[in-house]
Amino acid sequence: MREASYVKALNEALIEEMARDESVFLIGEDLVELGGGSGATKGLAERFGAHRVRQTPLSEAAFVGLAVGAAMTGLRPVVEIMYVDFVTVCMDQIINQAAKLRYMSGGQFTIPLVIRSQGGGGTSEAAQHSQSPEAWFAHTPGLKVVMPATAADAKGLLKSAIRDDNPVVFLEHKLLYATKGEVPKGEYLIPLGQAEVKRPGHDVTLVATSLMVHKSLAAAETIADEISVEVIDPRTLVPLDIDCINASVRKTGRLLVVQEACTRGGFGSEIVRRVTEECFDSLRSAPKVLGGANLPMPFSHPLETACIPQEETIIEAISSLLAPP
Amino acid sequence: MREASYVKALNEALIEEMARDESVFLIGEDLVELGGGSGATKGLAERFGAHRVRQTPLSEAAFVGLAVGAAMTGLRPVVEIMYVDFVTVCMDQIINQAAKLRYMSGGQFTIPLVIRSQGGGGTSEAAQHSQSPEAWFAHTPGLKVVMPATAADAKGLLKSAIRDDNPVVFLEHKLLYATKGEVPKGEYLIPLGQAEVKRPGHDVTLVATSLMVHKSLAAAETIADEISVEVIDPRTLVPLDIDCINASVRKTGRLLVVQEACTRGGFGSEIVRRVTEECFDSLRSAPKVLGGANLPMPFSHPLETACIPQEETIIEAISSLLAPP
Amino acid sequence: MKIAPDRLREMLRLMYRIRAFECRARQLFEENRLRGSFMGALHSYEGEEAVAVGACVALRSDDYILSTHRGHGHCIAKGVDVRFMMAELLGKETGISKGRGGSMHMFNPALGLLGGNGIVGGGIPLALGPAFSAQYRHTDQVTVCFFGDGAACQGNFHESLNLASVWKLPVVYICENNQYAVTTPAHESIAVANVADRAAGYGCPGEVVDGGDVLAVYTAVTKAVQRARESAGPTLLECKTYRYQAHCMVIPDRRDPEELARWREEHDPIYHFEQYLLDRHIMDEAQQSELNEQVHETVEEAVTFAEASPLPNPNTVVEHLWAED
Amino acid sequence: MKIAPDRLREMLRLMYRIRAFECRARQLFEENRLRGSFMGALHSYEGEEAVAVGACVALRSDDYILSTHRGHGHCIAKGVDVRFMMAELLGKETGISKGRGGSMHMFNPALGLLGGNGIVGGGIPLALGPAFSAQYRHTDQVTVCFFGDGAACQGNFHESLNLASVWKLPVVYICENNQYAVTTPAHESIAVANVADRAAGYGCPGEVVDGGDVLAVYTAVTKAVQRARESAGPTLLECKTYRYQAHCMVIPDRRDPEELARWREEHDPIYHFEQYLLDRHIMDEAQQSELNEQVHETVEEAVTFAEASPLPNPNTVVEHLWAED
Ligand SMILES: Cc1ncc(C[n+]2csc(CCOP(=O)(O)OP(=O)(O)O)c2C)c(N)n1
Ligand SMILES: Cc1ncc(C[n+]2csc(CCOP(=O)(O)OP(=O)(O)O)c2C)c(N)n1
Ligand SMILES: [Mg+2]
Ligand SMILES: [Mg+2]
Repeated sequence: MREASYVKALNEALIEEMARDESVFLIGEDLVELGGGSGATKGLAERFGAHRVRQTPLSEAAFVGLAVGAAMTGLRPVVEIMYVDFVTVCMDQIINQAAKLRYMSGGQFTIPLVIRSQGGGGTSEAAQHSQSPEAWFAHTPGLKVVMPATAADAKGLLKSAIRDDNPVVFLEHKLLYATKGEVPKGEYLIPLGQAEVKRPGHDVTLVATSLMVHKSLAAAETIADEISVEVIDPRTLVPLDIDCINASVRKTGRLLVVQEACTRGGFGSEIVRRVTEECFDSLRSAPKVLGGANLPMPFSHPLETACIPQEETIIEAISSLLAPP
Repeated sequence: MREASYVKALNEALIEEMARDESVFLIGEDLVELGGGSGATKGLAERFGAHRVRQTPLSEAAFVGLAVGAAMTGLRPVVEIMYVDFVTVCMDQIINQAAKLRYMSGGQFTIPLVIRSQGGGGTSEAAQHSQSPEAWFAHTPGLKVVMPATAADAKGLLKSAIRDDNPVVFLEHKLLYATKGEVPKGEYLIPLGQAEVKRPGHDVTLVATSLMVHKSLAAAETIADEISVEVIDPRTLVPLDIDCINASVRKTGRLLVVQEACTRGGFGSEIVRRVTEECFDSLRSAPKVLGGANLPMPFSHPLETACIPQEETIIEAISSLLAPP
Repeated sequence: MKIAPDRLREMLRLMYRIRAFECRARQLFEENRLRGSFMGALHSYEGEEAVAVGACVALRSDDYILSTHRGHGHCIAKGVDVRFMMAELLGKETGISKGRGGSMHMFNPALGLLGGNGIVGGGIPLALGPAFSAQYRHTDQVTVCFFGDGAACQGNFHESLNLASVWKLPVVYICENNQYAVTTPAHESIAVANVADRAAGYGCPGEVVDGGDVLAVYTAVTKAVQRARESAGPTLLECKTYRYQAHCMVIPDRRDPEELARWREEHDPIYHFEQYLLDRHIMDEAQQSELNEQVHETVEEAVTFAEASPLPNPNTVVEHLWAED
Repeated sequence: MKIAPDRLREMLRLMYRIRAFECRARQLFEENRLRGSFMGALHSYEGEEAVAVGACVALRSDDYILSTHRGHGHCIAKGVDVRFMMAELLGKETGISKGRGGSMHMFNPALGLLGGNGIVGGGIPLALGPAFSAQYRHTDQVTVCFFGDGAACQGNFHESLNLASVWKLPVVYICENNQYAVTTPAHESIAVANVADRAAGYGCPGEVVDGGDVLAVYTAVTKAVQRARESAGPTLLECKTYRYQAHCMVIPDRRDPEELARWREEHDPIYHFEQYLLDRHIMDEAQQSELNEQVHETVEEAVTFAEASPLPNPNTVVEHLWAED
């Protein structure tokens, strides 16, 4: 074990999987010199050759389509969409093709495809560069959805995603790339569908994803003397490790979901639905979602800050769960 | 009042609004001779001239983009996307442009735009012609989302949508076009954001959308002797008339949401989240969503039937809410 | 181009088979409709047989094709057993896609059939995938992508032709210009006389071909395939053709009856080719009758097989979604 | 083409203003970055001034433009007050988009500025809207749509050029080919030598223009605008140009320094035009200095204004989403 950044962990996962399996190739914009939007693919063209690191024209529909078709014929493409906001120009290839081809063919094809992208706000890049649309993908049968919050998870989950025989949407967060953590060297796999209790606790179950895991952990730490918060990161939304969440809620009786995506219709609502249905009798107060504002992300920093859950608003939300009605 | 079909009601709404306001025009594929995918625009080119009923090349991104830009400069476009499944090829124009332009411009532009389309399954058209993706739009701040279930609602809501100064996604259901109901002649407006209690009851609150309203009403009727079901159609998902739903749940203590969209991450989860948070103490059993299977829609009729809530499965779901645990 | 007599007769057999299959499928659709049982949408390939046959006979069985919503002809020409196609149309478990896909979604990996598509133009970017895959794996397989005049107006046409050209991918794009997209004439949709003229904008060869002349198609495709196998990049062929039936089974045909009659009388691809073979004594009338009978037998057998086959068990509906299943 | 001296000097002033604005914005970005305060992404237009100025000076103030992510030059050339632009960059309430938009999202309805775009190519289909709107309302307003060489690889380029041509919309498409999309050279992205050559595929005029020569741009755009005003349809102009800075402020520039030096020395649009005006005695050196000073004053005033302006109040964050607000 040694410290590594989230982006380095991604890079390592790519290197290991490309070395392990010749059918893995990378495709996307500016992958070579720039290393893609985050730097995750840096050095890979030198290492594995330009034929395995395919820098494309600015044509997402074409190269995502290419990846889907390549997966149908036995390759294992790892696509990068520079920002997940741009997925709107290649939705068809993901929603109507990648997600459905196996089922529509009666199981005759497998689509071992990973679509990596970065989401999230906090960098004043405004409404078209700050979205968190994981709920769209989670609502599309046939796609797996992964959202790593730590460097180690980034590595372990990306390796598993690449080995998975199904299309996986792998959503990174732009403010996580530089964050560091312990990352196991070499072979390290985290199965898709396995949540992690990032902090144990007994008063409140807090389920958080991506960057919100860190803000939630900070909030939990700050109020640790008053309230004991169990922080769970599902890590993958599809498949969802609902058992882990349910077990915690049965213990605490309280649920808060913290997500950066706007609250209305976000994946938090789905977690609330599942937990409410499956743990109704254990609930001591109403489950709650603290999510982003129901607004396009504004540019100006104070406005943007107001749209994203922050440590203080998370603490408030936790407290409100325990407040007498 | 007289009987008219849902598609006729839509046609009437278009005629009235086009006659009322010269800035209203229609744009989409095969609008003239065919009357669009459903026949809703039939006869309008003859009536208002080809310049107001614009039949396009098969280029959704271009003509939806055109409509957004036209709305920015004062026109009131009503776009038809033949099936809502095809929205994947013009998502950018809806999600990143129409929904966000007003906010990003600091309120300098209004986007009075209606995007009509048809969703839903039940016609053996398989996975790319049967989707119900309303949750995507409801999760996109800046869009209103309307789903009429009856002919009268279709007319009253479409007229309001056309007069609304915001982008409205207006989702019809392919199995509703031929259904008939009483439709007021002439001026008839239903405000966006107003639910309707389609059947009063006191044991269970059942919230249903689109075609599911009818299946739910049938189910409610069938079990009327044993269980009194209040059926509510929100009619618009954004804005959502949560007050109407909450009032009912406070009375019945039980909530079932029935939607055709696949259950995972559907709008039903959002309704459950709201109701659970706002009516927790009134709930006598766990709220439940009965939705479509988490599958691409299969082609074969028995498989398709198994994927969509039916009267029997709705009755089961209602009963399960009242069953002793 | 010298073609062996066997092969020529085989081409005629395939054309007969397509026509017979389509006629019979229409009949079944009508019968089922009267019985109230859905078969979804059915897009007849009658009149366009020379395109699929001319193209597919120029391919090896390990070459790939991407088909369309009007895809039965492509499947038959690529060698698919019509029993499984007919069973699919009837939604049977023995269908080519196990009843999950239906008319628009037929697949056969062993024959390189990578599927039809319900999204117009959906196959255009997918086709880059097998082409890339062949290049990546250093095989000399070629991919043929069929699409319509309507599809030529989709943005992914542009992205894909360009990318294929820049990367010299072994793909042949075949536009089946049957003059209409549903009710919209190509000349109201396409700003230039020939889709093929656009090849110049992608630095690849483009050619207009008489889509009613199977030998012309065969010759043009053979040349394009040769070019692709030699790593010289893509070709865009535009086959001018005409469909004999309405856009699909549920849409009324309002095209000029004289126009249709003219195509049928002057350009029928089957009649034209029959005469050619008879005139040159490659086939005599006895052989012709035999061919005809065999084909009808094959198709009748398919109907018998399909009708005798079981419908899928609804309990198996979730099968074939995930690769782990 | 005969152009009045005043107008020529005005063109130089605008070019100076763009360059001065961009330099100052970069400085501010650097200062802010060191202070840890985000300004989002900043894409400099330095080196490309002749394109925006040559194009916008050929327009009336009621003509429309669609800008890009690299849009400051377009805004200034269309007549926007740089104070509001600078305030926007600093995220201030007085900003042109009230701090909601930022660098990529500047709008001004009165000047026909319909916005930049964070989605590459996002403006291409939008531009059809104002063009259609002018045609519909029987005004003779023209729309100019700027986009890059990267954007030319997006599918909506194809859809939009085709639709504009079929409907003879009054729109001028101007490709600012600055040779790169982030780090990807245009010749690795675009299968032909000139984007303008693709006009032939849409039956409209296409022309390569020296984007470093403001008069060449002005002349070409004037002609295209004339054509559009006369209802003769669209034109595609490709202005060959070069950006002096890295793609944006956070991305390292690894282009060949000699290549950059060559463009700067041999093709600088401002130097080139200064010499032209001096040589022809349209401007003397005193006038030149005065112009220069005025421009710097204007830009400094803008900085003062922006810095003195208040940040938006987070409590107002929801304002400007809905038209009813
Ligand atoms: C993206 C998309 N838009 C619209 C449709 C509806 N639709 C189905 S077939 C068709 C016409 C296709 O025309 P063309 O490509 O010429 O093929 P043809 O039917 O003539 O063989 C349309 C508009 C669709 N399936 N997909
Ligand atoms: C659809 C989309 N894909 C990718 C990006 C990321 N991106 C922003 S600018 C850019 C390059 C644009 O190149 P070009 O169109 O030539 O404009 P330039 O930056 O050279 O002015 C890219 C890839 C984006 N914003 N939108
Ligand atoms: Mg056609
Ligand atoms: Mg560029």
